[in-house]
Amino acid sequence: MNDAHLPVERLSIILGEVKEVRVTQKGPRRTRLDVAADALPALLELLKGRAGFVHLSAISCVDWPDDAQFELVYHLWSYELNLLVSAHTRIDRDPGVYVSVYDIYHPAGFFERDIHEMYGVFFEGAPDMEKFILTEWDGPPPMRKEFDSEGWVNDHFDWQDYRPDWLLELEAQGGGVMIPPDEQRFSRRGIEDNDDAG
Amino acid sequence: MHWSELAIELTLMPLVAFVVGLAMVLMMRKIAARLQRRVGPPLLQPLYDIVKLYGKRTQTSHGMLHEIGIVMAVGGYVAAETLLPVPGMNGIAEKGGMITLLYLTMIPSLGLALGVGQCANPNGSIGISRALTAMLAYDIPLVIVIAGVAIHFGTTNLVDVIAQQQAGGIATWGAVQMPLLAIAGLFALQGMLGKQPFEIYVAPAEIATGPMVEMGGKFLGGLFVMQCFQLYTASVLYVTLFLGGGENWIAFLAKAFAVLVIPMSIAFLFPRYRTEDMITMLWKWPVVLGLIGLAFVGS
Amino acid sequence: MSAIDYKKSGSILNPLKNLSFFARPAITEPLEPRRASLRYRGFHLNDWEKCVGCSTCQKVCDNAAITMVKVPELAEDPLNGVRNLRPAIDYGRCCWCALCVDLCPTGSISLSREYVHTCTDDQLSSYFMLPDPNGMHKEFFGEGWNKTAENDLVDPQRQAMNEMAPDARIANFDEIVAGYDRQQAIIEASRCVQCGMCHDACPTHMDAPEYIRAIWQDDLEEAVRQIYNTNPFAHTCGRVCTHRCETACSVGKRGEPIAIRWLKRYAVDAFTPEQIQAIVGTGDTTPTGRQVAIVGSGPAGLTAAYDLARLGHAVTVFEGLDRPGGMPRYGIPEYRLPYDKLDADIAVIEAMGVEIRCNTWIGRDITLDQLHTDYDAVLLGLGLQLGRSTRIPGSDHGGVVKAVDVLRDVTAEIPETVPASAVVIGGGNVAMDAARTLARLQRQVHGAVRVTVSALEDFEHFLADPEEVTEAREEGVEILDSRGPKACIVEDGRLVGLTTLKVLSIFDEQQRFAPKYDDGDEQMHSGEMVVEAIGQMSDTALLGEALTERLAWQRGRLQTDDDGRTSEDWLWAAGDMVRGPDVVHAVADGHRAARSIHRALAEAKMEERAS
Amino acid sequence: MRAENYEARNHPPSNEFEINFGPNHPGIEGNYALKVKVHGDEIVAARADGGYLHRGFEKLMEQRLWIQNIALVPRICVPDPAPMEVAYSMAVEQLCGLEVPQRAQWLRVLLLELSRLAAHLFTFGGHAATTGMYTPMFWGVADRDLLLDLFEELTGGRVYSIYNIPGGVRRDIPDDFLTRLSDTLDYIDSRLPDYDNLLFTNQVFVRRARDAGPVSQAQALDWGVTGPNLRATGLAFDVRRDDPYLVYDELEFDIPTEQPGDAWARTLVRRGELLQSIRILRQVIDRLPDIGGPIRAPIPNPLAWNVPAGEAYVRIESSKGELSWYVVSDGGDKPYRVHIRGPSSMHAVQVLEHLVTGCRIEDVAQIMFSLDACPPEVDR
Amino acid sequence: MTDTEQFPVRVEQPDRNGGNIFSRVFDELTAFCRSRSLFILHYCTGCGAIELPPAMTSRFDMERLGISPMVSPRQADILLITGYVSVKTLKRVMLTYEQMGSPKYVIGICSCTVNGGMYWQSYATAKKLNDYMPVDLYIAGCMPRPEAVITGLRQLMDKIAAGEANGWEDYYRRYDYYLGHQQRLFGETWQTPTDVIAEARHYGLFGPETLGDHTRLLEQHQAPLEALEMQLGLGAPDEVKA
Repeated sequence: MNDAHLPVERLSIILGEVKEVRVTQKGPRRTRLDVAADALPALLELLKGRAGFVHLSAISCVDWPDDAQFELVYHLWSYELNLLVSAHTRIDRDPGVYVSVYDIYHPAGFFERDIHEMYGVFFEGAPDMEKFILTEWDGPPPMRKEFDSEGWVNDHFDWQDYRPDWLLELEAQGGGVMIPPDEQRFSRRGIEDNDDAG
Repeated sequence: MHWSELAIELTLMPLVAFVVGLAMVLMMRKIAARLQRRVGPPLLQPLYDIVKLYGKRTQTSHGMLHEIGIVMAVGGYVAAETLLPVPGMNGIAEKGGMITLLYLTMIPSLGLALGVGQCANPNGSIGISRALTAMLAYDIPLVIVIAGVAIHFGTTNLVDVIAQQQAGGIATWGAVQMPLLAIAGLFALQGMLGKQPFEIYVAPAEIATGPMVEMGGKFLGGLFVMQCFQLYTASVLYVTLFLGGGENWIAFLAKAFAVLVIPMSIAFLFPRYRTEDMITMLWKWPVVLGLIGLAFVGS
Repeated sequence: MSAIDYKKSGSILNPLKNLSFFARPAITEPLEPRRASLRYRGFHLNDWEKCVGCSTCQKVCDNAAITMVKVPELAEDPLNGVRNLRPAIDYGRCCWCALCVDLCPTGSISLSREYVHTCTDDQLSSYFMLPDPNGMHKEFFGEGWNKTAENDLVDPQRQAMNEMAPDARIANFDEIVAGYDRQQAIIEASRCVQCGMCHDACPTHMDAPEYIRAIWQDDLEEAVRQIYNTNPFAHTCGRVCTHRCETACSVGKRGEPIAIRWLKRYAVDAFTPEQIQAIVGTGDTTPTGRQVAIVGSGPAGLTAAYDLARLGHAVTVFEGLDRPGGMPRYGIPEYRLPYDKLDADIAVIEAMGVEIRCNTWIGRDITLDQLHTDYDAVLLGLGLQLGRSTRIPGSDHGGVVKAVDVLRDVTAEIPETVPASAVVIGGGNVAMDAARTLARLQRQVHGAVRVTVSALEDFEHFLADPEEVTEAREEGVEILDSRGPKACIVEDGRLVGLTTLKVLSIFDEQQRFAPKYDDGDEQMHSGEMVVEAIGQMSDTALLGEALTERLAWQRGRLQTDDDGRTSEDWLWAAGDMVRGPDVVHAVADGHRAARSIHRALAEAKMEERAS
Repeated sequence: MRAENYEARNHPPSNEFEINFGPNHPGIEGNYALKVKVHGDEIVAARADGGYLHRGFEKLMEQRLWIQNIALVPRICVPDPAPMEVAYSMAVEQLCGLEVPQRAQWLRVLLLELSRLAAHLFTFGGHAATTGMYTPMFWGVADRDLLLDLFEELTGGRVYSIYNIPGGVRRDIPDDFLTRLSDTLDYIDSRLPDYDNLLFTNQVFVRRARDAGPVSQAQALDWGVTGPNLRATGLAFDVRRDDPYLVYDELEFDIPTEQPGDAWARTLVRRGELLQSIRILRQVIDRLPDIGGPIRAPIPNPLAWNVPAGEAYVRIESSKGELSWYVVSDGGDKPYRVHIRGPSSMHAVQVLEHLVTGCRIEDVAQIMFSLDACPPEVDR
Repeated sequence: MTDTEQFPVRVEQPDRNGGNIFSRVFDELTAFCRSRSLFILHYCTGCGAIELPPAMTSRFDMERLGISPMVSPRQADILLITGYVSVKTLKRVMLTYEQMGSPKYVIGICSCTVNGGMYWQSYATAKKLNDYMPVDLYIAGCMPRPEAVITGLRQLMDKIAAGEANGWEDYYRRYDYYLGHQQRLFGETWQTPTDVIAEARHYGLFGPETLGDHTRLLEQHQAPLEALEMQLGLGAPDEVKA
């Protein structure tokens, strides 16, 4: 490697060899790559082999139901260049199958397993797709956007029914609970509107 | 000695042992508290624990052997107490002697092994195998030490041993006469009590308290009682062998407690060895010391 | 402290050094709980005096731990934004994050330094607690985490409104206030905590939280839809409303209230009347065959017309002057309410199918009886177009005029000689309007402003809005407080000024109007014109004597039932003549009257069918 | 009789036991399980089993407003909560382009280092306890409690400080806080010889910890190990220095490393970090009074706060290793997606399984504690 | 199922008013000792557990009240539920609870044990602890400070000494209720190795609500107990993938 180049330049030289990758500089140490799903493993291999990106920091999955896609983000760190590269790729939500990169990065084993149980994305070639966290969960993959956690909770649990003395007293006077907590929750606004519409 | 006197003695000796043992447990916990910079339990805490455990309404037994094991564990020590002379009471010490005592102190471990084996808990099994290994480890120096003492005093009768030591004051104490053996004896004592660094068979973080893991209610209570006896036995045995026994109750108790301070203080300042390290440790230094001591004694 | 070498195997004796701890004391704390730190986040406290029940705490709590509970013994005051609701906390949910404290608009809620609460299963109701200033167990442990300037998440500053500088605005009648741009409006809308106090305080109960939120989301169509739910005079109200909502606003309890009026203005200004009409639709267009006559095309009349037209009734509005709009057009100066904006409001209303006949004086061009016979219902929506007189000596001089007349003439572009100097009697907004209008005319004609306002009230109890006073001053108007008019001085038939006396008190012990003056403190304010702006009344001559006799009156105002129906079952009245001068009240009144008329017409129809 | 923790009676006679190490086991850090197959004393197979502390944070955060999440985030890693708050706040700031005032950045460093100090004191105690020495646990937790007193004073909460919000911190330091901080640091300093005597130069402890669960540097890189565990293999990498955030580039501190990568090396690295944290805190004490200005950049009304669409990847050096947060906003008032990469998700699962296999049962707990695994961070 | 013949359970009904003076004194003594010696099960179910080490160690030293941590459920008297319990943990907690020897006490600390706490929307955690087992004492806080925990434990001690902490009896008396909630959460086929109904008969705590619809369901689904297969999943990866 030529030390005369700044890390970012060195990275761009390497990336220049790859076709169909869109590079966005997001910060002095952050680079975003967008790449097609079939080109990603090769890109990772190149980054690991040529640019010293030996550390797979994380694989994040983002669900985009409107596009019917999952976005997979591979965050790579190079201990040599002190650079973080986030490689983004998108796969179809249905059937939600992708190739494992365990052969290139062993930490992928954990993240792919996690994404599998949380999103239901299957990684072909992964050594272990068994559930880890949700071993006793038989519902849908919970992190998918269409899974309504609160709805599920309300179906499965009861809530405390408090009857403190002061409340009984107030009720006797004509007062009492006016606005239960559920009625004024900003975080649910959009969701409930949609429910009404639907 | 009249049989009724003997019967009273045989009843009283374990009873005394239990009460003193309770105080010893308390002392141990207080020493721990002191070193750990805290207050520690109230005075009657060991008693509360035992009464509570016996008062539990659920007594889950895992079968006959489970119960027999605990009875053996406690019973072994009860029998052992009658062989340990205390001021004013010799019990059947004259008839038993060191060798019998040595055997009796092994019974609890075996009983425990029986009982725990019945529980079928792998942690317990591992714990028991470790306990037996530990026994094997400390028994070698212990046997050497006891042999040394027996040779030195020319008898295995504990009453005689005490009498010989008390005859000439401190100068005739085993510890003064056989310092090396006394030191080796301390190692054996530490191992016998199963305190750190030799605490390998309870090991909560490794095998979840090993033999105790399936014990609840009176079974655990039995183990707590056993602990009282264990502390008492080990301490009094050491006092008898090396510190001249008890001239009177005050001296006796003072010595017994003082002896225990050493292992107890050490216990809270060290981690436990691995099993093989413990064996190496116990088979190396105390044995070497003991053998040298034995050589001195023999010569 | 030095590093330890990995290779060193340690010592067996070092740990024994710690036997020294036998000689060192224990560090155990006593059993009784210690006092928590000064900003500890313990159980909640709530100062019931400060709390207004706005439920902001409830909204920021996504643990859904807060329930709003009605406490009947507490007073409710919607006009000042006080509800008798108080938050109750569920400690089975709370996580003591204290966001409720940081976001409380009033600063009433805080966390205490108390942290011990235990209970058995059957006492579990004690986990649901109504915080008061005393603490959870009626013992005060001191305030812990409370509201300070550092952690206050309520932004007390509203977005600054761009206004024309005094120099730029004094010589013309251009609108002073520029209005918010998109960025400002979104930020201002984001300040809202959606408490709904504004909704409660607003005479017409506008859905302010909803349209503010829509503005924040940049969904202006939704905002306009929400606004038009309750107010077809959106352009007008967005400019000249008396904004009771802002008085009640809970953010205004400690800081500046949300600029609800300006936000409304921003939302409706974004659309042309045609677009607005498309957004709000035309309502139920099936004609009912009923006809309603409305006298007066002010806010009350036109609001009723809007509602009734959307319900399918045929509505005709009669206006005496040559342009519709009523008092907002003829009583409010153009720099506050440009005519094209008023026209926009009226255009939307007309688009609903309302017919407006201008230059039709009831009583002159057509009689009320005629309307009675021709229409199924008649609504009077008269403004207060007659000024009251001070009746002080000299007030009958031709140079002494009424403020309403001045304003009307300016709107109607009736040429008039502009006095080089003028004195305005009165301290209300009308006085300010007159003074500032005159100031503008003077500037245009004479190049210099010489207007004096003499008000009865002192500045602490001033009637006009503070910003009006400030702006008037900026424009060169001299404002004197606590001055009672004594006489208009006429010399040689020419009006030269007004003398005033220092006011000692305005009301007597019974709170009746009975001003007392200090005769020793007399001042002379020179002016070629004296404008009286001390109150208005409506011109009820059109009712005719017989009808006037039959109707009930109170203090010169027509008395109606709650819905605006008079004692005559065909006649309704709404607006200033019933409620006093205020656009938004008139709008509210218009809605009420329209509802009442619609109900009456529907009942009549039922009866017809039955018969 | 059937129970979770054991069942051997009905098994055919075999030398191999299967043991559930946890979730209810004192040798397990937190509520976590390791299923191991032992042959005699030796472990022949191991399988980590998590999810006992799963709360679905990533889902919960998608359901809550940006501001509401500040109460949620510290819960993700209970023993070391501060880095979670800071990382989340930094991510939101990146998305919004908020400039955090200098003073707030220094206060964050103060919080982070205090938290690291507390976490390490806790870890030493835990590690010692797995080897049967309980006194360091009693001391360590008690001394950590003094730090918690400082947290309480500064933030109003002992453990969950909820001190950071996007834009800065919630409160400035109280009067005389720096004096008390300095006193506490002096006290901890004065206690370090005791810890050295008791633990770090204890022959028995050294003997147990040395060679337990060794990781080579190549393995560490291969398995994605970070933090003290990586530095114990000889790679001097620290996010604070190599991917600096806050004001760490203005601070002087060393990065302690060791070569062998076993439990003893990890312990020594942590001991070194403890000293470095004290050093950093002393610099903060010196510098903080001179740094004026606000403690918080203004943020919109939290109830109506749409964070611009975008993504942010924030990395922080927590006491366990590299903590990263990936936060995606779709321009709404709630996060669109939050992914938390707890450092322990590497060394508490795959690495632990690897290290435990082949070792003896007595070292399982020690390896787990020496890796400083934090199960809630794995389960999220 | 516990084979009650294999695991005999000693039944002694405390009779506070009757009996001779010695048995009364003995009962009082037992109650007193019970209150003075409490073993807490060392099980960190949730985040509140982080405040237990301080409570147990030097600064707040629980041992001065006779409270110490214990490792296995058989040894313990107190099941301390430290905050939220995930559904996965709750299963273990139920097994643990049923294995503990009576009298046993359950303490729910933190908000989460009462009404779901801040994780009330979470699909992964149980919300109301007292749906699944009787709870003797709650300590409020998120999480409660060590002092609060200690205060709570002292109150529990008083209650035990006064013979009031009898929540565990409720589990037998209303087993159907608790089982119903467990089945709702864990599925109809949920069963534990302990034969609670038989134990209830043994303790003389069998009541009208011990049996019900849910216990009938349990009997329908009850499978003979087998050794728990260890699911290492190391041998058959293909099976796992499918």
